[in-house]
Amino acid sequence: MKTQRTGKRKAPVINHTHALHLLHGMSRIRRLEEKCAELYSATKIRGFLHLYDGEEAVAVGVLEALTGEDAVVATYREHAHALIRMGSAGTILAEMYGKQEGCSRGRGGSMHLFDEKTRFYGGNAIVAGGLPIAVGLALADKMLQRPRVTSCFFGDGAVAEGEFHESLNLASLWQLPVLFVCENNLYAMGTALKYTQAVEDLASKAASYAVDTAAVDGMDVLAVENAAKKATEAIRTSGKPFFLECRTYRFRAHSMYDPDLYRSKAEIEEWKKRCPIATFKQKMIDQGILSDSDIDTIDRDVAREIDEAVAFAEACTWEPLEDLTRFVHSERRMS
Amino acid sequence: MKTQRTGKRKAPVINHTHALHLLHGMSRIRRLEEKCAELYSATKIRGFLHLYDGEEAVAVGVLEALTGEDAVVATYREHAHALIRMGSAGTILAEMYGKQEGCSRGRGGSMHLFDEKTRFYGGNAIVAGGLPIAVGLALADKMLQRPRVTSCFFGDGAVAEGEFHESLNLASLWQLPVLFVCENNLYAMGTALKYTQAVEDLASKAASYAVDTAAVDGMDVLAVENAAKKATEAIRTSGKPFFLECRTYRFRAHSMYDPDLYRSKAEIEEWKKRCPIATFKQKMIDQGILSDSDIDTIDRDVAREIDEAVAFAEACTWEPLEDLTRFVHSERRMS
Amino acid sequence: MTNGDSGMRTLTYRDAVREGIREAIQKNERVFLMGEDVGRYGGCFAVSKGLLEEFGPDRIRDTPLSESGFVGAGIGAALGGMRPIVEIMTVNFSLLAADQIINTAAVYLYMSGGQFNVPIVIRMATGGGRQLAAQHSRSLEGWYAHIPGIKIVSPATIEDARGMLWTALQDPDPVLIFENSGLYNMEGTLTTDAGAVDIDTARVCRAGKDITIITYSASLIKSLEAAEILAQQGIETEVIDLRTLRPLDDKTFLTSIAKTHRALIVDEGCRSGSISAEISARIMENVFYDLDAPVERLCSLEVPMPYAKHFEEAVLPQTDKIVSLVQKMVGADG
Amino acid sequence: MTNGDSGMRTLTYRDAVREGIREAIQKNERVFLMGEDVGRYGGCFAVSKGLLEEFGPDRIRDTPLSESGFVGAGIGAALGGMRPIVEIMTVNFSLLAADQIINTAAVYLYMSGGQFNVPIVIRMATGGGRQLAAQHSRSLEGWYAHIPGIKIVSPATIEDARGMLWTALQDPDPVLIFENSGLYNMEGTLTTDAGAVDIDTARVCRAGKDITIITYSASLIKSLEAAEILAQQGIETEVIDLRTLRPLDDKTFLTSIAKTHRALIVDEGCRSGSISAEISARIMENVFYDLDAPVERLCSLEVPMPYAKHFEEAVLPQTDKIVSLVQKMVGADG
Ligand SMILES: Cc1ncc(C[n+]2csc(CCOP(=O)(O)OP(=O)(O)O)c2C)c(N)n1
Ligand SMILES: Cc1ncc(C[n+]2csc(CCOP(=O)(O)OP(=O)(O)O)c2C)c(N)n1
Ligand SMILES: [Mg+2]
Ligand SMILES: [Mg+2]
Repeated sequence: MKTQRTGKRKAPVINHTHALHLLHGMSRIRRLEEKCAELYSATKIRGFLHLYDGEEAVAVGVLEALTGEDAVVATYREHAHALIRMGSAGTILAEMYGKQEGCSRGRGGSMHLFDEKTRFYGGNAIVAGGLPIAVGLALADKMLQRPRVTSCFFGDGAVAEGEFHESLNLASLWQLPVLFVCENNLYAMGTALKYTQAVEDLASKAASYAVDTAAVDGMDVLAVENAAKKATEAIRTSGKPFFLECRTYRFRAHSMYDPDLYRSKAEIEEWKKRCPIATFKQKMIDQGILSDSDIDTIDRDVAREIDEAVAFAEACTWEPLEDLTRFVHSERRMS
Repeated sequence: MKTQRTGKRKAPVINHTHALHLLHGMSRIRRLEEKCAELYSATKIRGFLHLYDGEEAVAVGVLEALTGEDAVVATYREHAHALIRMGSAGTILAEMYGKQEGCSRGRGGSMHLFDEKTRFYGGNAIVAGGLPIAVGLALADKMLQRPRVTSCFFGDGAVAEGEFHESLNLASLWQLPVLFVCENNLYAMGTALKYTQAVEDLASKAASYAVDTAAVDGMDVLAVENAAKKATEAIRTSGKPFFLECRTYRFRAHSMYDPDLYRSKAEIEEWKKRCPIATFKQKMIDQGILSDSDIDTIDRDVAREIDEAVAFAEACTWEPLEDLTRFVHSERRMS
Repeated sequence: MTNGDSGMRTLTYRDAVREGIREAIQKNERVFLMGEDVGRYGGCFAVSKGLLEEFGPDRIRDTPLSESGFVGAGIGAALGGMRPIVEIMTVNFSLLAADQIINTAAVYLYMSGGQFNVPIVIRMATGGGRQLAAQHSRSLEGWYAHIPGIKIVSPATIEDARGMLWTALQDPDPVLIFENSGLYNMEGTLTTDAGAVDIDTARVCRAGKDITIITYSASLIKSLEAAEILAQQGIETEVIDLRTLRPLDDKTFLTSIAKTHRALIVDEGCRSGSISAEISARIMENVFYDLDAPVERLCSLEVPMPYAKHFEEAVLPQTDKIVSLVQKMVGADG
Repeated sequence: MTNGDSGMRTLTYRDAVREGIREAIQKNERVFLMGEDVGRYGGCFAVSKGLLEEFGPDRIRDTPLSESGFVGAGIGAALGGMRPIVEIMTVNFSLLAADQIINTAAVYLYMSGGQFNVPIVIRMATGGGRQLAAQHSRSLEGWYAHIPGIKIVSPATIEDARGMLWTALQDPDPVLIFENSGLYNMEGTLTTDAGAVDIDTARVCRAGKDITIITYSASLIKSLEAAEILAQQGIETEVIDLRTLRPLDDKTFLTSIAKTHRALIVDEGCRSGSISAEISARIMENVFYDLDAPVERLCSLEVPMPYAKHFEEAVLPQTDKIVSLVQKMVGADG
């Protein structure tokens, strides 16, 4: 049972296309979240809204290591994962509008984005509730001998829940191909990690379940991608679970209800200096891999994509009331 | 965060009185359990009955390290703990008879023995359900600045439950004086430890909660007493929790319903050779600390005690039906 | 029933449940059983005895004590295309998995706008009467029936114990099967070709014109005993086995009451907020003007279950109480 | 009510709950508040804002996300002589602690033959209406009311939000307080000396002779609005706030129905198996012959809560639905 520390490893040089691709992914997420915040203030989006600003490198880096056959189980802070996985922002925004063209037919909202086609199992608003589900998805793959990985994202706060303990033990005991991705942004709502964990080194916990583990700088997309690829390769060869801790930070409040008074402005500013998008841009330019015009193009494309998505959501329609009770139960019997 | 391995340590020589005392305690337990089995076949005792034969050294050794001020939280396999703590077998047997003079007024039965006077918090039939309770009792002591230890007994099976994880983290995070005693008898009902835990070394799990830990030979009463005293001293000085794994074995089936087909007769026989009572007797005789007549006296005393307890239980009475709803709620308001 | 003819055989409720499981595993390679002690121990009620030897540890899967974890894993496996039968030893321990059952299994299909159905079957023992005291004696099947998105069934007969499982496995959505532990030793006969049964309708088990007893599970047995006794006194009781608690088949009992004009509900759940209350309310709402007397309920007393035998017997509905209550009700004129 | 006189002041339901907590902590050194984000964050609904600064981290104790663990720890602390107020953010997450609440807190006193009472107060937010979808919108207070051994209260007014806590803390046994999250911003007036209130009785909030509406929590506000509208149409509605869901104060609503002969129950819980069913059943059992029309229920539709606003509004009981249902019922002649 080994522990890698890949955070410090110097990022490998990458080619132009891949650099564009990663930056594009992170920029799309940032733009989507900015738009969501706007639309929330405009009361187009309601309910809870949890934004991902600052954590983009985690979703982009990890999902880069998955195939279309693999599965994704995420939390209520899942716009980024949904966007990267599903490709289009339109049905995601339509969902937050509550329209029937939304990716969950308007029944789920921001916290419950789903997509069967891309095996995106959503959007779970019960902290740690997704972990046992991921274990079960991987169990099905193992029993049906499908060579797939199930990725499961959760926060540092989830680690204290009993379901974390039960799920890691089950996945290891039964040797199931689950990639546990802990998005450690140091806070569970307003409660800092030091107030929730007797042992703050989360990666080290995997040891007591005999699960291989790695901790990575979650602000460095290349480091995350690299660690995730190593992890998924390990899972694909061993069939065993892997625990990947991504050390990151959320730039915004926990949700739109959060006055964000439990952490200092200075701390937030410090972390913003490590913005995964800005630092990656800079690094790629310094290394001559990307040019200013590349970046302008990306920004333009992304702005257009999100504007079109908003236009799409606006144009979508409200499901008629008579359909309210559809999908409490399935409409077809089982084959 | 240190791990002692005290199982192998050579038992210290002890004096005659103490040897008598320990042997007496273990013998009383054995005799009580034998009697319970008899009474169950005679249908005097009903419901579930979980006996402790083989594990006597654990209850006797650990409880030896507690003061009258300390608290005990146990499981459904708690006759031994209740007997040692409460002193008399009469109200325990009366409880199993379902009589109103029973230590739980006949409302609890074998799995729910309670005694306020000796801070015996029972008798919990939900596996791992007692751990959070113990954490809370210790929290109250800490907040009220009472120098007490709360001991919490649970089995190897309980370690897989989420409540184990949540409780160890809370106790360590808040630095609470809890002695977690894992009675590792290698089986949870019919499921061997290797089928329930990815990591079978239970003591090692305490590390991921920064809880000090020790593993001890649970068949050796002196080793257990010794380890428990070290643990309680550590708790009393540091105020922090301690995890003590006692490696033991149950000689009988899980309960009276269990055909006991999941383990080999040979394995059971092997363990019976390590009977905590027989081995201790032999050791004390070899070391010239106890004589055959000491042992005869103990056996006679114990036989008499349990016979008197049965007579007491037989003589006890049935609570009238009109009292059935008493104690659903308290009869007095709070002061 | 006689057991003379070759088409019939005698077996216990326990055997019937086991047969249902065995057949399901044989018929569909995606079906498997998972739970605490289902394998090497043979099931805490010996329901799965022998199945591990027959099907191996993958399909008869022993789990650690992790109710929330393995129920959630069952949900995930169902989402992944398997047909898990998850056994929770008893309903009492299902409270540790309540979040997965209620916050996940019951809502997944709806939250995902119809994309992800959860074809899981969760079996658990329920009920009191065995002197197991407060933490091991609850009857919460009627309580779970409050939750939209799940189906609740409760077999009271050998036939249903044998046949409900397969139908539940055909259901695309979560089905909870509650087996009253007091019934496992009950013997009965079954045709050799007995198979799946519907889980949508209640059944009139005994016809009568004077009063309708609406019940299910272990209380059905007591109600039929009572009906027998009452018949000797000239009181003709119609007895209905609900079979499924969610969704409730109102039609069957409403039709019966339109005929008998009186109804008694017998339910092992604690009285307040039990399924019997829902049934009474529906009768009120639908056939109020047909009633000759108020609907009555016989439920468990509202106490944590005591250990002492005489106390526990007093808590649970019993045949003699049913008899005297019916006598009183039929005496009362509308 | 006017706010003119010096003895009255205006505050929100949220402020009232906070005042109750502050007073309890000041009055009894054994009282403390524990839960997720109650301290540094100030409470997920800002109920405990400022209390950490006032009382420090021991008595305003932030917990990890471990619902079962810290609810159990609250039970243990209560057994150890403290008077914990345990906050579970919302009833939805209480399902993770259901085992500790139901299998431990509710039964400890009875199982121990009266030796160990558990003076714990568990507060949680409940209810829908904020577009939080299926996992964050349940109203399960009526569902918990099925469990013997616990008391369930649900303040609907500023006065009760302020005064129920202290009374609950005086209770030697577990009390669950359900605060509908839609009420936190509600403003109202309170006398400066407002304090503890009883938690044993229901209250007639508005007198009327034509029909009785039995309700509680957020539905009380809607029911009173409806009564106002109905009054303009000459229909006099008596409105009863149950306040406590377990044990139910039957007397108050039975007495009212003996006068009005008609009853409507308004409840945010999903219809089947809701507390409204229990109330309907008790009315049937006690005042059947006083009824001029069947008792009706207005509850939430039986679906997991949808996110879309127009859907969610259709799921929940609304003022206009109450009005039209009452019109229909009063129109109907007995
Ligand atoms: C079981 C449960 N308890 C409490 C909540 C309320 N809640 C929502 S998010 C959150 C904090 C979770 O923090 P973390 O796991 O670190 O994820 P992050 O929000 O930081 O991404 C809490 C307490 C919940 N949704 N589920
Ligand atoms: C939460 C819960 N799940 C299941 C059970 C049924 N059960 C009772 S004892 C037991 C085995 C517990 O094994 P262990 O913790 O090792 O204690 P031991 O019986 O070996 O002393 C099980 C599964 C229970 N009582 N509680
Ligand atoms: Mg976090
Ligand atoms: Mg064991």
